[in-house]
Amino acid sequence: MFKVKVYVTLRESVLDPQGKAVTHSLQSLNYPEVSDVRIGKYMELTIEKSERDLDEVINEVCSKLLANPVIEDYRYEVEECVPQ
Amino acid sequence: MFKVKVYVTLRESVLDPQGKAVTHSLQSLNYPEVSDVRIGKYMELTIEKSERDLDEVINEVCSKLLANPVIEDYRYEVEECVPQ
Amino acid sequence: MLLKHEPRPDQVKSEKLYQQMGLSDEEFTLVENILGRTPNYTETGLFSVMWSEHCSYKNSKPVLKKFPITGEKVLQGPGEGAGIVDIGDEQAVVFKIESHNHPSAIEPYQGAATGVGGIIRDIFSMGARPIAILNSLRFGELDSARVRYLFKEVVAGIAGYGNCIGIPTVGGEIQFESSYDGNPLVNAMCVGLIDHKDIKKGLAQGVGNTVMYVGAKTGRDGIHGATFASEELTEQSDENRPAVQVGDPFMEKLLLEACLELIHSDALVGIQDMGAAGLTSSSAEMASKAGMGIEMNLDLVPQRETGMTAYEMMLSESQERMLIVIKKGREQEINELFSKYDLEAVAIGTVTDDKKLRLIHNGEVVADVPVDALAEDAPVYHKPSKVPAYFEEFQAMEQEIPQVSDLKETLVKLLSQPTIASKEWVYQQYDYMVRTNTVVSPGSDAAVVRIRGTRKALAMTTDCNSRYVYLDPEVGGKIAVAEAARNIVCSGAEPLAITDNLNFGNPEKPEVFWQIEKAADGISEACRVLGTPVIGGNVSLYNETSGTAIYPTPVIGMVGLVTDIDHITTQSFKNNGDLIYLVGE
Amino acid sequence: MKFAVIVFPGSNCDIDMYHAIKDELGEQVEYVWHDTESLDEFDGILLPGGFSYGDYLRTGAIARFSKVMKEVVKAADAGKPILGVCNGFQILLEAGLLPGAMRRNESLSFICKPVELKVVNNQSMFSTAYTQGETISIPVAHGEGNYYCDEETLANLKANNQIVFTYQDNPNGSLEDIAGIINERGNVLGMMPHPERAVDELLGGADGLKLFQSIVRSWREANVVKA
Ligand SMILES: Nc1ncnc2c1ncn2[C@@H]1O[C@H](COP(=O)(O)OP(=O)(O)O)[C@@H](O)[C@H]1O
Repeated sequence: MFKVKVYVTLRESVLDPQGKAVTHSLQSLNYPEVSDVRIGKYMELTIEKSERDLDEVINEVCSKLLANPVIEDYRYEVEECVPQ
Repeated sequence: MFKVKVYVTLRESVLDPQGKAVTHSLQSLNYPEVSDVRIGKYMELTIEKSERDLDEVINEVCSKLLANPVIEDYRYEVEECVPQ
Repeated sequence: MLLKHEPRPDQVKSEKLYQQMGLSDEEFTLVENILGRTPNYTETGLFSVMWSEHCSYKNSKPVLKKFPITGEKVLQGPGEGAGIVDIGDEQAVVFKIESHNHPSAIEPYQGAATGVGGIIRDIFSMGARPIAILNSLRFGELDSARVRYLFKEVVAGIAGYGNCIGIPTVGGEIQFESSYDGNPLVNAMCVGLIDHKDIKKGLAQGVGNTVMYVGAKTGRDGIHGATFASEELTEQSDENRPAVQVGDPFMEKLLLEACLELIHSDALVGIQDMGAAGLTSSSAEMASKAGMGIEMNLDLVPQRETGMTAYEMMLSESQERMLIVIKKGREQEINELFSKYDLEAVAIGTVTDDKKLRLIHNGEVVADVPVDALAEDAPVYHKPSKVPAYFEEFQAMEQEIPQVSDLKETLVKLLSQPTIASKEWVYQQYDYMVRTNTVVSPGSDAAVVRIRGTRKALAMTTDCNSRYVYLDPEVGGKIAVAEAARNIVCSGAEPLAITDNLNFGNPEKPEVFWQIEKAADGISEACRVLGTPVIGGNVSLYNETSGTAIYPTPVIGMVGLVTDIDHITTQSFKNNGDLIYLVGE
Repeated sequence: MKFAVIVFPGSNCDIDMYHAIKDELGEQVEYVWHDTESLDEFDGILLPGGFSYGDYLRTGAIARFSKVMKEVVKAADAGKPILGVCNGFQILLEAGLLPGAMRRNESLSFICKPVELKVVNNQSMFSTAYTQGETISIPVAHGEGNYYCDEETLANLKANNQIVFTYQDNPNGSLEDIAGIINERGNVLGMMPHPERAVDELLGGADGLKLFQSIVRSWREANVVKA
């Protein structure tokens, strides 16, 4: 069994309305040192061992569904879990 | 200048309707090996050096605004950036 | 995994564990007498929730008795999920209001969202198609950051749920007043439409019939927090912390469509929402109302978390679940119906004729109690009542008529009060148009929703001026009903009936109980005079922060019938040169 | 002309779309469930608004994998008119039938109100009943209508006259005030405002009706030519 952590972020060139709003409100909450916030998604997938290649599965799943390639990038990390 | 990565996740026992819907959809898309998906937030903060203690600032910002302590947990990582 | 050591019956008694569940010493003794033995931990839990004010109305029953509840057009008064009123042509309107005050104070977005979800289930569990949502909100003054946060999140939560499920949020009201600082009020009302022949009740009839569970899986969300503090145990305490309920409007949309299809199946015997006290109240009430019993195998209950105890499953308030009773042998067909909507229907029990609620878990009987004891036999309290000092003081005061020197300045000042100012910021976040029947949108008096395929329409509103109620609960109660009726009439409709939400402080304080009684007197009289019976409602007591009660807030939800859409009128001035009349005193 | 209204789990403007076609436009229309395997019998396909799959993950992301979407793509390739409104637009973007992507509204809040649109292309099969540059009032109701595409795509949209409607007073922050676009071939329209909610004066206006009339008109013309 694998625990896969997937990070989905908006492309650099895409304006992030939510990040902008959060930055703004942090500054008005008196945290002027926070100069920028970008908001993305963090997903934890539990994937069982199968015949398919793990990286292939993850890449397919990410590019088909978890991220929208028009505006988002993704990366991931894999941890193998030993069942108890 | 610091780059801070914040991970916000739903608490274990809190229902994650998004994760559930995504799991379901992946299974019907013929990825039966993906047995569970939990969806959280991933944020990248740019924080300038200031007189305040960095960890204190991050913890305040996270617990006040970035995460909802009633249903979410957060953790973070700090990277120092050398300005070019 | 460590097994949990649930306290033994003698420990529940000797360590008074029932107190943390909310039962008093007298109530526990009463339970012992009814059972003829000491209840075990799970059984104590069943009684504690069923005998809570929320489920039993033990403190408010004597007050609710005052309300006129009958009328020529009333097809269903208080006692079911929602009341029903005839509107002709074999059609009827179904409506009810419900509070979600305390959950919203803790987690405003989810608290408000699940409040909306809950009231919608009350409507479609009667077999009705929900056609509109309204709300009534109270917050402290907006100069506090916490209040602004609550306000913003509550509105977002109502929008989030209602918009997603696709029922228009067509009206409501908001008041800002410092007595609500720590205790906001979030009341949601839902209105539905039904054909007489489709009216369904929560009855578990027919020995041997199958009890099925549909909708979301059961988790540990919403279980009464206090009980955990007293639990003996284990390495998993942390995992066992009660969790805030999170709404899943998508799941509820599927559940709604599936249930409305189910209503037309002759396999269906009874249906009820798992709302407050979840599986416990739905099973006990359905059995009790039908004069039957229910046996359930909890191992079959769909569970979201591992290692749940019987106690946890029975007390969970996970959202988006329904309990249905169907004719024996028709399970397959019901399964197919639900699977079309990606939902599972699971047979978890059967109807019995012994009038008992019997629960099996891991092959053992873990509870065996009379259903009527749970659903009917909660003690009723006649709380002492006392005229508050403030009231006598105010009554003794001279009348004072404020002098207005600068009309324009006063008008501008009034209009800039958040309570009076435009609420566009709020209702723009609600999809008030979906289903394309909203003839009068938020921003006028009552909202008006047409009934497609007829010339008819329904007008609806929520109202209460809690300051008036505070100053004189009886007069204030009348004013609330009268204001609602004026709103309905001004939109071109005739008032039909009301639903009410009695939001008050701690009823154990005689002054608060006096407010409740007097407000109910006022509401009752106004309803008699106007011919608008009370067809259902909700009671929310203990709304206090650090010992101070909120203003007494009996919110009135009223629905009226427009017999011809040509009669609909709106608030705005129409043409240059039209005459303006002032009607009334 | 016979229309299909596709119903995804979580669609909620399907009924509005259905009644607009049946009661106000007076054409044939049927609900079509998301797992339907053929749309051959339909002349026009309508993807209604709502919250398919709860809008979970991203709007339209899960719905675009529904079985019926293969058929929608086939219908698009066959040149049938396809209209996606609100969530329908979002699904068309996710499915790649239209270019670009949706972000959350700039205000981060859901917004429901009538807005004014400018008809910037009245040559499309969805807009011939309007006059060029006409201002019409159509309601919006969405939380994610902030349209985005990269510069190259935008240049293409403009060069091919693919922008059909723009906002007069942008409610969501969309790029270049874009409210609705068509594909290059011109038979797929996606728009955030809800024309099906603007077909009856009783409910506040009927400016949306002409959009549906345009579709029927162009379909009739094509069929008359064929016949
Ligand atoms: N303030 C009230 N006025 C009139 N009826 C009420 C009031 N409060 C509760 N009721 C009625 O008492 C009945 C019992 O409520 P219950 O079944 O416990 O509903 P719920 O679980 O939705 O609160 C309901 O039919 C409800 O309409």
